[in-house]
Amino acid sequence: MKFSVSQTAIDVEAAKKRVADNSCGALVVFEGWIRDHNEGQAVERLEYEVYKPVAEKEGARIIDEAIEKFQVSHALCIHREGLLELSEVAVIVCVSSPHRGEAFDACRYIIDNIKTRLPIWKKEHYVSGISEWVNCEHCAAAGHSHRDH
Amino acid sequence: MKFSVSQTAIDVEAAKKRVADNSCGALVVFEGWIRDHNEGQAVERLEYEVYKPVAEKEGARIIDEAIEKFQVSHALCIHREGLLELSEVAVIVCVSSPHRGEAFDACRYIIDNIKTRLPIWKKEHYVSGISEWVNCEHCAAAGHSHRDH
Amino acid sequence: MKNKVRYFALFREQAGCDSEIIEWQGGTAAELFRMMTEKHQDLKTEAAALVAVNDEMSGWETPLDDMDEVLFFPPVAGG
Amino acid sequence: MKNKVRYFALFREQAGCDSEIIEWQGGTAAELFRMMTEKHQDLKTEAAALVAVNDEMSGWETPLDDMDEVLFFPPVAGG
Repeated sequence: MKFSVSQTAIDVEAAKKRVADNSCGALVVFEGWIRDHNEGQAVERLEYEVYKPVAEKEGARIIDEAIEKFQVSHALCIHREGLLELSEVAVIVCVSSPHRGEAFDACRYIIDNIKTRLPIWKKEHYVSGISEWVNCEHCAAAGHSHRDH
Repeated sequence: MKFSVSQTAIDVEAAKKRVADNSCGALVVFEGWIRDHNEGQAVERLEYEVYKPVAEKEGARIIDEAIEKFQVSHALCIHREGLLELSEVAVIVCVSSPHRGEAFDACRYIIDNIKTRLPIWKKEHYVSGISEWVNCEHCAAAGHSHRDH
Repeated sequence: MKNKVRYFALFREQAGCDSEIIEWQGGTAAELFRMMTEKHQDLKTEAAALVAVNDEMSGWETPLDDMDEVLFFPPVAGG
Repeated sequence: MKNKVRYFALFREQAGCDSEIIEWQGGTAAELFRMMTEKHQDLKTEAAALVAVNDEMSGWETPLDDMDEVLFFPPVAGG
């Protein structure tokens, strides 16, 4: 599966092997890590809620779009769900292609769209004890001052 | 060392650990692999010649430029020298930062400049028995039809 | 007509339930959501909210059919 | 004046040697290279060639000093 949701730690090496190809000269990997702060608050851990039936379909669609648009050889994305601790990998995107320009463009296209189109929600648990649903990408799109993660 | 030259296989996991940071939400990794073909010729293996005294100095400079220009947290690059077999990792760039946009931009800046500014030369050994020094990046810069690798 | 409505993440907390069956005169997903914000005081319209119908992404202005399952997604934040 | 000249990769093969000591009237790196192409029939000017002096990247039009070590780099191809 080009896009999948995982309840356990993402095996980055296994993911890279799935896009390996002797005809490819370039691999670009994006890993999203759980940061220890957001919007000025100290983060303790994080929880992802994923609505899989739609996320899986739409995730596969995004990857097909990237392959078609940038003509890369292979691409995949794995997203975690459930409770994650600091510095865990929340999401990984791997793209391989003969040349590097397309691999960079496709990798960025995939992560940008994964973050804005899939039914995935992030609840941050702060050191202060408070927890909060996060939706910064959209604040950003609406012109607020939050930056992309 | 932010830029180093390695005579043995690059340990990608160890490289990633060196840029890991709890304050970073994004890791972008570029790996350059030895392709099985170039300019229509079947490649058997590849040889990198590196003039280290200048490559190391100029490589560190490129990484400092990227950190400064894109304000990323950590960046490094390791380049192989000597004889490499198909599908081996020839070069790796790792960049971590709080947000992903800068990490993508810095990673690309580094690999683009590593390929054009460092005294590193690639000799391809073809299945046909012929071997040849490769300089496609510059052909591309000069407007020829070769594409970036 | 009848529609099953499902709420996710923030919307689930605001509505105070996972899902419910609504009998109404019919209309678009936007109209149904507006009706639900009247029913559930805490449920708030969000510009970046998304809607899916029968597990396919859809548009707020698409008219719903009887028995469609309507999924209300608050602003997403993957990655 | 005297300069040590070093050749790399393709240039080393074309010049048929790693390095040599040149005694000449002095000038820029470009002038020295041109002189070397006359000495070594197979050594060819390359638009994308680079030059370093005493292990620092330099420019073709920078005047050389006596005893500078001049490194001629054919078009590079890292990565």
